[in-house]
Amino acid sequence: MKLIEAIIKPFKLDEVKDALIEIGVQGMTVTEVKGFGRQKGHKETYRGTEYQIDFVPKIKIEVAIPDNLEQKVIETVSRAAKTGSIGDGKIFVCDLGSVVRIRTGETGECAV
Amino acid sequence: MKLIEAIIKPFKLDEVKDALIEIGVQGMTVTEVKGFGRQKGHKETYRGTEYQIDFVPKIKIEVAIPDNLEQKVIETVSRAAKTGSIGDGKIFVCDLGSVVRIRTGETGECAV
Amino acid sequence: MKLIEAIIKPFKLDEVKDALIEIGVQGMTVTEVKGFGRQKGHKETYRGTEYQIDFVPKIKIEVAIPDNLEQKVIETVSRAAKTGSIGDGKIFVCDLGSVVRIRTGETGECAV
Amino acid sequence: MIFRPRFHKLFSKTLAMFFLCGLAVGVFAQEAWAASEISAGDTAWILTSSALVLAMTAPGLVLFYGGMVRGKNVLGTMMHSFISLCVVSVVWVLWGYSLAFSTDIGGVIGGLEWFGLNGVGPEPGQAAPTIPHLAFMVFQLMFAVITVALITGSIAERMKFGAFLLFAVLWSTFIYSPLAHWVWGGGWLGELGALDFAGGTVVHISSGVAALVCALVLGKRHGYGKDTMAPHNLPFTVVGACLLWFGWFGFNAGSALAADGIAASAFVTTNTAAAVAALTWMAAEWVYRGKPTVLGAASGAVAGLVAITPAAGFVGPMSSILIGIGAGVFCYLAVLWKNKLGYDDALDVLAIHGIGGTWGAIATGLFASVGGGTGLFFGNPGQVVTQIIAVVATWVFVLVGTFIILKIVDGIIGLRVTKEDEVLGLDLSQHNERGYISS
Amino acid sequence: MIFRPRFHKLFSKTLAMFFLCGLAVGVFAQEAWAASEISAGDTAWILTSSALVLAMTAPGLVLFYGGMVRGKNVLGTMMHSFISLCVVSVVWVLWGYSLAFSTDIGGVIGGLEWFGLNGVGPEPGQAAPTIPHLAFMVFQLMFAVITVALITGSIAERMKFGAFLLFAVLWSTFIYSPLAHWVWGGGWLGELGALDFAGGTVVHISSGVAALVCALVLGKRHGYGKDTMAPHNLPFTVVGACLLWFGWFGFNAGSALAADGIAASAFVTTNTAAAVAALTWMAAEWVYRGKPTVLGAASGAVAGLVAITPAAGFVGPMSSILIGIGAGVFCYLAVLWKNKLGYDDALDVLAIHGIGGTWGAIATGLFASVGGGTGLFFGNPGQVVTQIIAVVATWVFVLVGTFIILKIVDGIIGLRVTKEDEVLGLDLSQHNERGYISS
Amino acid sequence: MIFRPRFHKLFSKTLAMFFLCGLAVGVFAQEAWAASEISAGDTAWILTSSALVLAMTAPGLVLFYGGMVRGKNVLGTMMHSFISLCVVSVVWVLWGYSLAFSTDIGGVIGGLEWFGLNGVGPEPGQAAPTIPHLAFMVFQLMFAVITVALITGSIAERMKFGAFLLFAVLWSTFIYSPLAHWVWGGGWLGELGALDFAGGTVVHISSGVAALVCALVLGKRHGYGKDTMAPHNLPFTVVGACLLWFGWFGFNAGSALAADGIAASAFVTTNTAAAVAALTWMAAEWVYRGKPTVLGAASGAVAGLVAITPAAGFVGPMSSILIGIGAGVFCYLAVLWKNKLGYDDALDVLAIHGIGGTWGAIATGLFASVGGGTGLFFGNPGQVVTQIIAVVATWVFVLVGTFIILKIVDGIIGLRVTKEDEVLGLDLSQHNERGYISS
Ligand SMILES: Nc1ncnc2c1ncn2[C@@H]1O[C@H](COP(=O)(O)OP(=O)(O)O)[C@@H](O)[C@H]1O
Ligand SMILES: Nc1ncnc2c1ncn2[C@@H]1O[C@H](COP(=O)(O)OP(=O)(O)O)[C@@H](O)[C@H]1O
Ligand SMILES: Nc1ncnc2c1ncn2[C@@H]1O[C@H](COP(=O)(O)OP(=O)(O)O)[C@@H](O)[C@H]1O
Repeated sequence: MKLIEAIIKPFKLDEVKDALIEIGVQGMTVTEVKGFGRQKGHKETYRGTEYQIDFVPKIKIEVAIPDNLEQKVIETVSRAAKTGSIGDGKIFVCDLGSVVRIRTGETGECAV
Repeated sequence: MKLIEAIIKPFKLDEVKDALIEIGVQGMTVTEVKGFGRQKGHKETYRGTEYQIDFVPKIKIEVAIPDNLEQKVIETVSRAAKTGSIGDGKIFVCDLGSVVRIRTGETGECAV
Repeated sequence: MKLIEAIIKPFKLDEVKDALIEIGVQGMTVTEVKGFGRQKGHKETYRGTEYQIDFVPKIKIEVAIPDNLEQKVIETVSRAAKTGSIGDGKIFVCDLGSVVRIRTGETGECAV
Repeated sequence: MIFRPRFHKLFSKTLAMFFLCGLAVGVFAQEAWAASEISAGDTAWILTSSALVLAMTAPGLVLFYGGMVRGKNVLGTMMHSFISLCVVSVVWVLWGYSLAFSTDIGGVIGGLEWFGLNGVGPEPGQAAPTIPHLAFMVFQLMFAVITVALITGSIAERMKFGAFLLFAVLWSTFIYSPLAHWVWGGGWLGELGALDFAGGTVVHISSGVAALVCALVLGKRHGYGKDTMAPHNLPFTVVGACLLWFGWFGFNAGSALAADGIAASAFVTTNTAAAVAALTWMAAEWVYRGKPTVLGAASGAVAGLVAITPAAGFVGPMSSILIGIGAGVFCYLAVLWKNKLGYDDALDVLAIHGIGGTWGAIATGLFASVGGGTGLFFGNPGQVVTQIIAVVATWVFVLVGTFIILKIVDGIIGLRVTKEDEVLGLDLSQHNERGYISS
Repeated sequence: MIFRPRFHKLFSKTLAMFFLCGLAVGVFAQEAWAASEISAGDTAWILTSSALVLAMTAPGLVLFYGGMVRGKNVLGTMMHSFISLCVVSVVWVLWGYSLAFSTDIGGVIGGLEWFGLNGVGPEPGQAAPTIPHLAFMVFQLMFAVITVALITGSIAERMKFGAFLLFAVLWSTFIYSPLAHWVWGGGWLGELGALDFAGGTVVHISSGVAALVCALVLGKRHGYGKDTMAPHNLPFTVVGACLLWFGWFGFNAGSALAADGIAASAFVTTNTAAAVAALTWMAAEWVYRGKPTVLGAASGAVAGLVAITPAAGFVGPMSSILIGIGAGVFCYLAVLWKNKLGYDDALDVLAIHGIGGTWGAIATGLFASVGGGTGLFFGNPGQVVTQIIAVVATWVFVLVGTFIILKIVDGIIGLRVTKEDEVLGLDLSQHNERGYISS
Repeated sequence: MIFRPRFHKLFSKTLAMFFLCGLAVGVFAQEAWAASEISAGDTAWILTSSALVLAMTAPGLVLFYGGMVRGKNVLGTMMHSFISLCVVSVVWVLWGYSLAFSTDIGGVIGGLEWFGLNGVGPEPGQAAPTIPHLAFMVFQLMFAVITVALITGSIAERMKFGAFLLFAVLWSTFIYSPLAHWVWGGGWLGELGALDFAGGTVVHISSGVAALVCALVLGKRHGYGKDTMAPHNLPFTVVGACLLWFGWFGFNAGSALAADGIAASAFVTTNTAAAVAALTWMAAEWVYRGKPTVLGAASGAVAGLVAITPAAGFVGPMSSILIGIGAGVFCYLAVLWKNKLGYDDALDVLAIHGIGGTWGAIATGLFASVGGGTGLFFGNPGQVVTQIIAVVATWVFVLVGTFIILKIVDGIIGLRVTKEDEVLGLDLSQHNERGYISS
């Protein structure tokens, strides 16, 4: 099994979620994060002081999937999260040793 | 070493933490996340508009452990986090290449 | 490729970020988390009730890097995040199966 | 605007109903509007004071209580105060004011001749000869409102919304109106000579004791004593305390029913007692817990305001310092007792309003020296006895009455939300809303 | 303090400018300060009321609207109300008051003889013989302010800040001042006998209709109907509603221009209508959607306050109950219509102020019975006709006038921010600031 | 209620103490309560104004300052204002009022004959013949309170709580009371003819200069100039600014000490200057930084309110526009200077109150034309000189006096928290509390 972690633009969350559901993904976990990268941040001004803010709000999606879905999920996320402008984000893929569904105790692919 | 990631119901955090301490886990990191899964979300209404909210507040716990604790930790979390109703969450296990304790520079199992 | 995950003290974020940029890291993702470990938490009092709060605010930094940078990044983070007092945090290293830059579709080392 | 059929029908039905009701009002209205000797200055002050007392409930209590609960219950808790304002406003103009202030029946209750404010007009009434009767009525309305709103601190985070609505109607009618009548409306406690300048017994003891009964009957919140139930937004609570302080000038100085020396004196004692009690509570905590807390100072200020309420126009400024010290000490101790006794009066209504009000009522019997009152230390020991009678009568009446009302509401609707709804939070389970949305 | 050269120059230039301006003021000032028969009580009440009406805009609307938008637009939205206060305050003292209240020209507008408040001094004016003319002026100023601020609910989350500033100046000058003149300044609607106690047409219909035009001309927010656009901080909105209620006593009871029985009566009808409308809206939602919402109750209260505004001093308390019920029903329906019709009046200004004001203006013609007004149900059917004329005239004038002004502003500055700026949020894109910083 | 032994003892001891104190009060009380010629209208206005000025500190400053610090210091900062209210309220009724307003000693200070408000009763005093002496006293109390609270903006995020308490007592006693005496209590500056309508020197210059000294003596916050120290909750700050504006009507128009034409005039100049200064600051920033900020507009409004304070009842509305422009420009420049000079006046008390107050005091000498004052532009150049003397005297006295007080407090308690406590935040380190709890 794989754990796919995607960093995307916040306003793309609904689109990505819907696209994943369509290809049969049944669960995911979402975190509010701040990203730093090629996309430059912005300036803020408070009472005469200027601050350069390097971190941009992003959303991190984590999805555990059976190995055979890997390519499909990557493609789907890529398509749904893409705006073509800088800061669209990244997808990272890790191996998952095992997965457990707490409620039932099921493990392995049927637990994702 | 392993990195165990558990998604649980927020009000179970204290129970899970205490259970982990009991079996000798000495540290963990906790993140507020939102989950999407079989547990359906809820409806919200604002000034005549209804919104279906699919994401449910969850807690993500990350624990780095030596390999030999893997089964014990999984069992402990499963037991402590279980309510038996839908939405109890998942446990994911990854391999950890290495671990460093920043303060001392220790690495490996003694650093977790 | 590797995914380096570092848990650090919040007020060290700027220092760590600057140090990583200096060694050529071009992106990272940051999450607000709460940590539990040897650093004891604190007491809070509300209307005559005392609460022991075990969780301390921490920052989690995630950086995807090519394998050859692993040691450098670990050293850099360790140095920049260190205060020498308890609670300085941990660094975890995972293997990354693959990386995709969403905007361009690039994969592998050139995508990090 | 396009009227779609469905709404259109509703619209025309509603309109028809209005015409009928309107005609009825037009035909039967007998609201006399005579000229009369009104003091513009006094009227300005009482209207201002009425607005100030409204601000105590909304947004004062809305913020004070709203900040003290967990985030998942913020709206439900704010709603309790807000809807108390709405419900009691209607009850009061329909029958509450009449029950409290129209012609006395046997010393215990007023009649119904002012039902629907019939006969209550812009000319001065008996109670306050220099202001419009309606101004006096609405000033009293604000007191009726806040008393019910105060109780909601004890039922926080677990009561069914519908049950609370029914409770508010019944409690206001059967507990508040009689009590107000006893003390201010020509009833037996006023006759007896009990002193209550601005509502120590009527407002604070009554809400505090009702809160105790509610806490006992409803039972503890799920997870009480185990989970962290710390306030989710103390800045709200601090701001709420500030607004309570601000509005309390209307409450106490407005109770002079004139813009005169008594009003000024009540204004000063109010401010002084609040300041002293805040410092006292803070100091007590500093000694007992090692740190002075902000919530402690805010709570102390409210306790001081409660305690000075019955005494405000009857005591001098130096006495108000002693009353403030007492409020800080006794109410802080009462909070500690609660933790030992273990009932779950979530936001400490008994400790602050019940105990603070009791202390204030008795202190009035000790320190009264001006404005027509004379207390123990000024040569009239009998006043303390009268005050104690008033306190005991109020405790007993409210204890029993509130218990009966809760049992009735429980029978009809049920008092508590389900455990799942409680864990989910009242905002979502009762109102389909969340307080804060971050993205 | 070290004066660095660069600032030093700026400083001395500014100073020099001040001397010149100051001299000019000194030489030409002809502000007469005569003694006159002022009632301290009435003056106290109108000054208090002016402060209360200010509190409706800031912080009332600031919070009410600020809480209802998404977090990334909180400051931009709060700024709309706040800057309306600043801009209209200046416009009003320079020419707005004169246009509205100085000598009538043909029934449609005042002259410019009170430009810069020339001749408006501490002695009583014609409009209110017992208070300083300046007090009347500033009370009216607060009405001019809030009317513009109310409109901003419909342009939320997408209008260019600069464009709004220009819009505020033009709209206040060319729409508000004439309207105020028509009804209160000696213009044709007042002459016709239209009743508007505190601004149902002038303030509420006008802002509501202007809001509709703004929503249509600006177009929908990006993502409207698709993205979640739920309020980011409902506690703010609830507190804002409370402050609106609090300040509305100044608005309505202050419109008696004296601290008398009419003021007290208006105070009571205001409170009653607000309470009833909150309960009605909540009940309607409970029936229609299954849950009573907190935002619904708060919205209902505001709708009730709007509807009672033109009627406040003309109707009895029982009539105010019916007006409140109507407000709750009609305004809630209007919100539902909006969702069906699909225009994006972001914070429902038309539904609450436009429809609520229209209902209130007509209801005044139905229920008026005191304070010099007589409505249909009290034997004067003609009043309803007059009220309908006033309503229609206001709708038409504001519809057309606002459209023209928007087109002018669009031509000069452009109305909408770019899509990127809208997605980023107004706080960052227009003001370089964020509302909340968590670390 | 079960009385456990331990508390029981405490309880009975406390009670015994009360009896003794109470008797003392009873025996020695000589509070005379004579009838007198009070104007209800004026009294209504001054009581209302006193409440309004309280609202400036709490919740006005509580929110204005509380929103501007980092989240970990929100409670500590709010507490500074709140506890200033408590501490100074007690100091003022015990000895502060007497030192400021009882019989003059050598032009520099009052005596102690009104210690504990002895002799200060419901009858009118000398200073204000138409209102109760106690009303005048409590109105002045609110000024003493806010002056101390204003200073806390400069010590934010790093001062020990205990040290601040001691500082507040000393500063109020040894700096504020004398200054108030000099200008309003029969002291030398009033004799000299210095004009200060509502506290430009007494309140604003004094707090601003004290803030500068505090900033210099305490030193910079850890991380200053490196870390982001942006406001954590600007909505709070905006709401705070609104409440300051609202309350300032009591501050300035209340300073007429009557509900008359002067009050109305001061009301108008106050509103106008605030509006103009907000627009000016915003415009300056727009030009200089490219974007108009919300914090800038809010800051500008406060600067305008500060600058008009000494002038409010002495100038006409057109002059108030010029005063507002000056306030916007000078105070904005002063903020920029701070950044260049590098001292850490955290929330810009000097820039806004010190510089704004100084400009206002001098501007009063330029533009005074009504209410008994005549300035340079109206033919009396001497007034400017007098004003400058008043300004310089205030600066020097406060600079030196505050420095000495800080050194004393430093010696006894120590001024600053440890670096760890500062990094952790004042909320946890000083009060064991957190402002916001998310779960
Ligand atoms: N090496 C990296 N490690 C972890 N996260 C990264 C890395 N590079 C980029 N990111 C995340 O991806 C987001 C987008 O990256 P950015 O460089 O701004 O745009 P793009 O991917 O279009 O070049 C960043 O905000 C950050 O959250
Ligand atoms: N495939 C997945 N990848 C990542 N997180 C998941 C996945 N499936 C479930 N989760 C997380 O687990 C939580 C519980 O899952 P859910 O399907 O609602 O209940 P259950 O595990 O009881 O069937 C979700 O809210 C989500 O946070
Ligand atoms: N085994 C672990 N798994 C996950 N996170 C950990 C683990 N141990 C420590 N941490 C994280 O590292 C932080 C610092 O650890 P702590 O034990 O307090 O200090 P130190 O590393 O200096 O001994 C913790 O707050 C927690 O977030």
